[in-house]
Amino acid sequence: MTPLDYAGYTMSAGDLIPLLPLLAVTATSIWVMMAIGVKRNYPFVLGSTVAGLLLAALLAKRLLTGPAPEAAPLLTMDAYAQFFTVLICAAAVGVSLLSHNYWTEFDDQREEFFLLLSLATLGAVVLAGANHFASLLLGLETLSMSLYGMLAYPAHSKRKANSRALESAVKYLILSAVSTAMILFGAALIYAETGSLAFAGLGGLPAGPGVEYSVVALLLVSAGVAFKLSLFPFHIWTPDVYDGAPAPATAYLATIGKIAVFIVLLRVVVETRSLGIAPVVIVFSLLALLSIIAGNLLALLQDNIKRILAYSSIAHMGYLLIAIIAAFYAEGPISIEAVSFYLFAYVVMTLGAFGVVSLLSSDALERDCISDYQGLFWRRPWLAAAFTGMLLSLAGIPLTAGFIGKFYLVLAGVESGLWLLLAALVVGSGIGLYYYLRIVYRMLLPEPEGAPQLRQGTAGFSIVLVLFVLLVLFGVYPASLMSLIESIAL
Amino acid sequence: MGAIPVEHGLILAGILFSLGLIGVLTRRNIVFVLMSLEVMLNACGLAFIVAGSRWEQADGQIMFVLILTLAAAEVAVGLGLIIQMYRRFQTVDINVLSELKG
Amino acid sequence: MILTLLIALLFIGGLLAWFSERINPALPRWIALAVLAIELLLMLSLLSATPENGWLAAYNHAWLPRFGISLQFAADGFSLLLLLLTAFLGIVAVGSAWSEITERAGFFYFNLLWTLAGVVGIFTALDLFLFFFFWEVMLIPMYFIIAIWGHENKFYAAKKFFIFTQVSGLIMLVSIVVLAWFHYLQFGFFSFAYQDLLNVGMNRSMEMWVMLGFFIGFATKLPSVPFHNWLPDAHSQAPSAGSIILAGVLLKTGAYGLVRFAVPLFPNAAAEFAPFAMTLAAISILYCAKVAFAQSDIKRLIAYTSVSHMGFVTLGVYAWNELALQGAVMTMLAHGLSSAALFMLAGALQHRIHTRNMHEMGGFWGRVPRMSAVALFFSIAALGMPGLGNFIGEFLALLGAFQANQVLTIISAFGLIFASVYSLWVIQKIFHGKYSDSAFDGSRLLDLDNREMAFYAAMMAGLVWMGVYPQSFLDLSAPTLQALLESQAGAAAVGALQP
Amino acid sequence: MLDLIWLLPTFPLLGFLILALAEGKLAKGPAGWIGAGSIGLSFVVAALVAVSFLQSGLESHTVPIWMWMSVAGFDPGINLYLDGLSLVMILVITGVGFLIHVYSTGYMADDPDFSRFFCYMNLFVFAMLLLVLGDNLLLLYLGWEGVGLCSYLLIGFWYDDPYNGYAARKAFVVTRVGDTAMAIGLFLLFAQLGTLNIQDMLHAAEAEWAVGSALPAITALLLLGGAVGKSAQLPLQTWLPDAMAGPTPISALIHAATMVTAGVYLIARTHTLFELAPNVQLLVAWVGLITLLMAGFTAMTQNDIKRILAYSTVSQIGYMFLGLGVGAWSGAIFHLMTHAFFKALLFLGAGAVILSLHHEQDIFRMGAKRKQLPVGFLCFLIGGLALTAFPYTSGYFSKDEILIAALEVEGQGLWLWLGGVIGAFFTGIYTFRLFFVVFFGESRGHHDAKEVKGLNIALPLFILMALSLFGGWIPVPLDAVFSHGAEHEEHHISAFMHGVMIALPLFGIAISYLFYGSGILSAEKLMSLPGSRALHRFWNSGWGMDRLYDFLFVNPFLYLARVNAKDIIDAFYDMLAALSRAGHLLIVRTQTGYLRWYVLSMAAGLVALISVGVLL
Amino acid sequence: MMLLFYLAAFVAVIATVCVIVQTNIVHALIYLILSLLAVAVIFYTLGAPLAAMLEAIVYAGAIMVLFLFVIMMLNLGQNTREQERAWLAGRGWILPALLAAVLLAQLLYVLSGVEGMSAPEQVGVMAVGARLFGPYVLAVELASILLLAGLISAYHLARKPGAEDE
Repeated sequence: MTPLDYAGYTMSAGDLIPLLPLLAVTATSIWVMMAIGVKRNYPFVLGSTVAGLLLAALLAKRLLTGPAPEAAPLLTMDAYAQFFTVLICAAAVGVSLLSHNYWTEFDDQREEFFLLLSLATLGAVVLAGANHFASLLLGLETLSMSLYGMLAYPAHSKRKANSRALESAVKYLILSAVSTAMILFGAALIYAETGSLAFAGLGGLPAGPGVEYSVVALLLVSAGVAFKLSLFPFHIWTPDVYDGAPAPATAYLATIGKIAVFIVLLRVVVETRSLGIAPVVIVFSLLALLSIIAGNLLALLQDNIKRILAYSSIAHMGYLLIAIIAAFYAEGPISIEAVSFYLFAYVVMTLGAFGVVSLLSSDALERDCISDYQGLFWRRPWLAAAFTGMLLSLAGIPLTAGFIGKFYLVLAGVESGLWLLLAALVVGSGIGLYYYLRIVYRMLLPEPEGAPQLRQGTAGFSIVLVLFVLLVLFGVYPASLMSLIESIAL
Repeated sequence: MGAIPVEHGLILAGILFSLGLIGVLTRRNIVFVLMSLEVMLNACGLAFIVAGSRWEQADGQIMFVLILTLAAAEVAVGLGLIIQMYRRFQTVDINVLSELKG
Repeated sequence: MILTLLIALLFIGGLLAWFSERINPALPRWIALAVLAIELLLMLSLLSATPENGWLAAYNHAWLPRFGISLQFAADGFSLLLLLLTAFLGIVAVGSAWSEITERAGFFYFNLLWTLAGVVGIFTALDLFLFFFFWEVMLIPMYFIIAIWGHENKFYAAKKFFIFTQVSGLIMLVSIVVLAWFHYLQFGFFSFAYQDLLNVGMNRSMEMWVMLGFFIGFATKLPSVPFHNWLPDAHSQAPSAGSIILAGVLLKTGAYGLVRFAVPLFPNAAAEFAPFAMTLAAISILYCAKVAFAQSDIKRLIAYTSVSHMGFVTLGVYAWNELALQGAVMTMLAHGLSSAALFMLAGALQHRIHTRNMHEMGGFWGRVPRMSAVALFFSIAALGMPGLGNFIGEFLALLGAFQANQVLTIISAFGLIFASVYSLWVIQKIFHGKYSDSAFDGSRLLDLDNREMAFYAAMMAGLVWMGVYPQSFLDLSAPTLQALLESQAGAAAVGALQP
Repeated sequence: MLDLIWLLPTFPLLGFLILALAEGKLAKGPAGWIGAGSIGLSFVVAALVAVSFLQSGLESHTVPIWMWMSVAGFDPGINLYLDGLSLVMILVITGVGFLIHVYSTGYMADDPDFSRFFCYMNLFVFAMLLLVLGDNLLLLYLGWEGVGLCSYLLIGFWYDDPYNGYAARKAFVVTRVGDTAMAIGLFLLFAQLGTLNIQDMLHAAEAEWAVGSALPAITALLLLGGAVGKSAQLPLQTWLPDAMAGPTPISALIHAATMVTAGVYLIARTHTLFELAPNVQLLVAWVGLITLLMAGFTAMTQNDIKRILAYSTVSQIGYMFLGLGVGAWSGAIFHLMTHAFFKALLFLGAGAVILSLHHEQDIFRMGAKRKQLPVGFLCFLIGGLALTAFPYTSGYFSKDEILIAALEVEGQGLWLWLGGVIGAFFTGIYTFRLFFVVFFGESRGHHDAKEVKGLNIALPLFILMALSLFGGWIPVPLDAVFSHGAEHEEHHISAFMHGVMIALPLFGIAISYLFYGSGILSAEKLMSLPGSRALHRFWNSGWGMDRLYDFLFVNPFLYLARVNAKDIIDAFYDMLAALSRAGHLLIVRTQTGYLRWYVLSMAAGLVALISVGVLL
Repeated sequence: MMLLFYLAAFVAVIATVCVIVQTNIVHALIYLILSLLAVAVIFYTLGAPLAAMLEAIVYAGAIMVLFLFVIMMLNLGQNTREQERAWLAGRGWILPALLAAVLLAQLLYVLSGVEGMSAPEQVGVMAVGARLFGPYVLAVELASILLLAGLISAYHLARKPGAEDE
């Protein structure tokens, strides 16, 4: 085998078609950067970002139903990837519009936030199509690199909250780098064994008894991924980072930052289904179990909404992992559909929840204490209703997409007979109700005397309402989404 | 040229990785922490080179190049954050960043 | 079609009630009343319907074809009885809230109607997914009712209510999914339809586990010892309209589930489990009657008696013969009325004197004779006085249960004694003895007005009707129960043939 | 004419409904008229029915009113069944009931809750009539519980006093214990025989069950449980003396004449069952015997005029049970009837006395009242004689019949007879103790006592006096009912035995006279004998039964209720919540905020992961 | 070549140990550069000359200079030695070191089981370049984006507070 084997590799224009959404996001980034370079115009930058990302989403939507593209060396932009590209781009649009309100009073440059946001989105889209450790690395790090900037974005102004943003970014940077190193080391070990860096090459790992090497290699990668997904015991950064970061950045990290990794994970799992290295599956089950319990317990008596949501996201990642584990066992597509649907629902409800927080917050004043929401039901009924909807969806109550998602998870778990994990799901949901209801209850209380005026933001508010509508729509009539998801299953 | 057993290269990478981890774990000075991270990333690069050399492929080196890119970007952002932190707290003690907890 | 109309009307009516508050604060209650009256009329119109395949009305439309889930509604006589109870008690609840709920009335009636929509859905859904959907849907508005308009400890109560029912509901969801999954394995396609799932065969231990999942879901709602602890708190803290709906209607959904699903879907496991369920029933009856006696909070007391009475339902259901089932159904109906009335009375008392502590009451007979007489009536109804509905229910349940398990029936029958102990204790504590208003503002202790009396009179009439001519109710539920028994017998026979 | 039986319960029901719906707003005049009138009308109907029944040849007659329910072969109807037994009962109920109602219009005239009183009374008569007319055990049970309810309501009629409420609840709960046994009996009967229709059930039982087999014994025992509860027999007799807390007409109507004899009626009604279970039947006799003796002892030690009468009622019902137990079905029912006359008379007389003495009930605060209260004196004289079975008074005939029948029982007959005779001796003592203490000797208070005026009080008393004296001559048409039971030929007992039976009560009266009438013997001296005080206390407390029950049942229940008021199961869920909270507090400490700790946790996680992975 | 490998490996390990225990940050940086250069030598011995060069130029050169700039900028010179020493004095390092040792032991245990030899052949610049701009061409583009993201972040974060660039 000579090193020049692939020298004849060519890329035709046709090969670029599946990459169009990616290119659109890139173009958006470049366009925004240039726009900033020419003249700082906040509305224009915002508008450009939204328009560009929307375009990317529409392109991906268009490609979703098209013919399946051939697998490219680094990216597989199949229907699965396109579906999540739509989701990621749409969510990024949502975050952009939600953050509009947040930055209106910011006393420093606001435009770069959107540049970073579109770059991060680019990383996420790469992850959606990643089929290779190189693209995984690049996507992951593009996403993280932009997120560092977003998390620490308000670190400049002299306000108090900013040291928190800084702390959040530093913590995320260091820990994320450690986890990246773990992934890379594991990947290197896998490469040393199989000679391939593509996920498909994982099949070359020796399986069967006495496979410590494979197990360790895979577990190193898993640990890194578990960090990105904030699974127990790699969850510990989550609340601090969520808490300190500006709400829009948190929203971004909590939604796109999470699901992008999950998308890859699912792809890897599907590629390696036949691998069947039992210890890895067991470790995953353990991670899921502990995440569900720990996440819910940690959130139990929290008074900070961002932290509550952070902890609850730990638990939700545990729930999602159930479907991933189910995918290891089961032949059918249900577990993949379950993950897809739940990810969709997760984006909607998490974005909605953080959206409400962002909407009420600014860089000067983060409204993240539970007491800030007292009486919200009577002051801003629609916003409160939407927030309640999001929380109930997170709790998995019907009429919301979260319920259908949970139903899918249960179905996947039952299909594979994961009784213990299902029990954890039940117990975890029980504990979870407590803190979700606490927030809801606070909103129902009479409003406090002399409460400060709440901020208004039409764009963000409309996004929250759109999310609420989606939440209920796909909670009541999810058939269309279900069939779409069925068609994209790997 | 004598061939070197793969395990030796990997073991070296493992040792460097662990040393880097110890550095991240024990140092309070954030600059040291960042340096230790570089050690860890470098160890990963080494592992890729070792693996690439086993298969006589360029992919290992390509991964190394990518890691290099990553490390550079990481350091740039990390140092940027350190500068901000130093401005705000006048120290590089990582423990001052413990306002967020609970 | 009429069934979807019933549900849609409640949902839309709820929204209307909410929004109408801006026009006029008095409008929501009128809207709620009108909607419920229309509901009642629509349901009554079903009485004259001719059954097709045993269903008085049915509706089926695809919902989630991926999993064979459809919007399948159907009502037979058994459902209809409970639907009528729902609408009737809905009206009673509106009446109870009429002057009690003044703040945020629009949202209150919204929640009330949505809760009832969920209940109507439960009583008519024939697709298990749909059933579960409604099962959970009714929780949220009920949570709001308790959490917003409840009393001093409302958050605790609302939370407890929600968590208990939700967790047990999730367990049930798992069971439903397992059942559907087994259907998929055996027949190659997904279905959540009741008729399809009836044909699913499972091995013994799996059937038992899945059945237990259902049982826990229903036993929590029913509630049965040891899953009953949410009830006293929820009841004591809820506004009286909430308590009425809770005790009168929501508890019945658990019983309905037992009859419709928990036993027929798992004939063998249910038969095997019956002694345990009946033991739990007997414990519920006696234990909660005893705990009830020790309460000083009147609403807590009534709540515990509810658990005790619902024990007869469990007993009847698991005895699984026509007598016992009819007894269970009659108990559901009669208890629906009597407990609703008692909660309404307790609410009326609390509304007047702002206390639920019986130790602060006494000698009210002289002050409020009407209320006293009404309370006496419903207390003796609750203790199972022949001639009133509760007696028919409990007697039939025991009579039937006796044929299934004599020992447990005899033990349960002692509940009749305990019932008399606490019922008379309440009357004694509140209405007898010397009057003293040291603990409250005595001037507010007014007798029932004519509007209130109208509601009580209606409930009294209902109980007397059930007591002296229960046949009109029995006839309605008989075809359903007989069909269930027959299918059960058939399934058990098939099951017996399998190794 | 017979088809008009449905009118019998209808009138009281209408009366009840009118009075209830009027909510006490009716003036006393109309309320009294409605209350008493409805029973009067019922009595008229009953009389007409009786005439036509007797003319129609004593054939039993069923009047279906409507089907109650029909479930899986269980189809009790609201059907009224008339035969000799129920005829006697309805006559007693409406007749005595009417008299007592009339009396009550006078007795209760000053009560503010006059209308409520009649409301309950009418409901009671309605329920009692259903009890005796029901053709199936479920309808009987309906009446059974209904009368219990009314008893409860009327005992606690004066609700201001918590003691009354206590007594009422006690009465209800204790009888409910028996009722529950009876209900279980009904379950068993239905399960075994497939019907609760009394006649069908009895025929089926006769056909299917062998004499002396277990099933009839168990069912009979369970029914007996119901009967002893309602009829205040051992071991459930404790409620009746306390039941005297109610207004006196209630004591007369419910707790003497009608309701408490329902147990006797039940056993008589289902006598076939008892005949199938001879051991149980014998047990009935012994229960009656022991009860009558125990109550006799207690009655001798009571000072409250109504409590003496109450114990005497318990004792007399004991005779009826004895009669039932020895197969003297007609005798028992006959005694039931005569007892209704003279006991109602005694109670109403006592009521008149009490009313005259401003609600004084302690006999030792009366004395020498025969001049001031001549009517009361007459009442007690006649009633007392009938009660002690003075020859040719009503009580004489009925008690005679029972005792003679007892003597004929093989084996234990003599003992039963002897016990009954001794009981009669006690009856003489306590009845005339009351009589002498109240009406003779020195006046010990209430010197200004004045007879209560009013025809509505006096007339019922005189009628009852007549009935008490001559009631023994009334023929009861019971042969048809019990014809297939044990046939009783003409009784042949020795003159000596007969003499004893007549003499002992008289002897009792004489002793009573020696102690209380003449003062020749002194009760105080008797009390000074060693141990007699303790004995007195023991008897006075009704043989300590209340204490025993408190100790065995009531206190443990109260204790359990008190310690578990918070519901121990709740503690389990609280513990879960506390566990979650503790878990949170424990685990939240890991969120230290220190970055190095976070890295450490990651490293530890990695090590743990690899350890688990490698070890597995 | 083998000897060179083991020698370089030894140097790399020793130098790295020095990095993590140094109290003088500038010395530590020098040791780090030494370690990186040793690794570069190892790369060369493993037949990766391009990687070796990049390691020396970019890593040991450019990136470390960046560190140096920051150290100078923050004036973290000799005067922080005492502080560093104090920070290292506590027992805080025992547990982490133990943990890392366990991890190392695990890695050693697992890695020692690998069989195979690194190829003596060189994979030269040509081969790497061809591959990089062949199938990995997207990776190159993405790497540029990654650098852009790092650039923007760093640019935004490193500015003086409130500094206006216009």
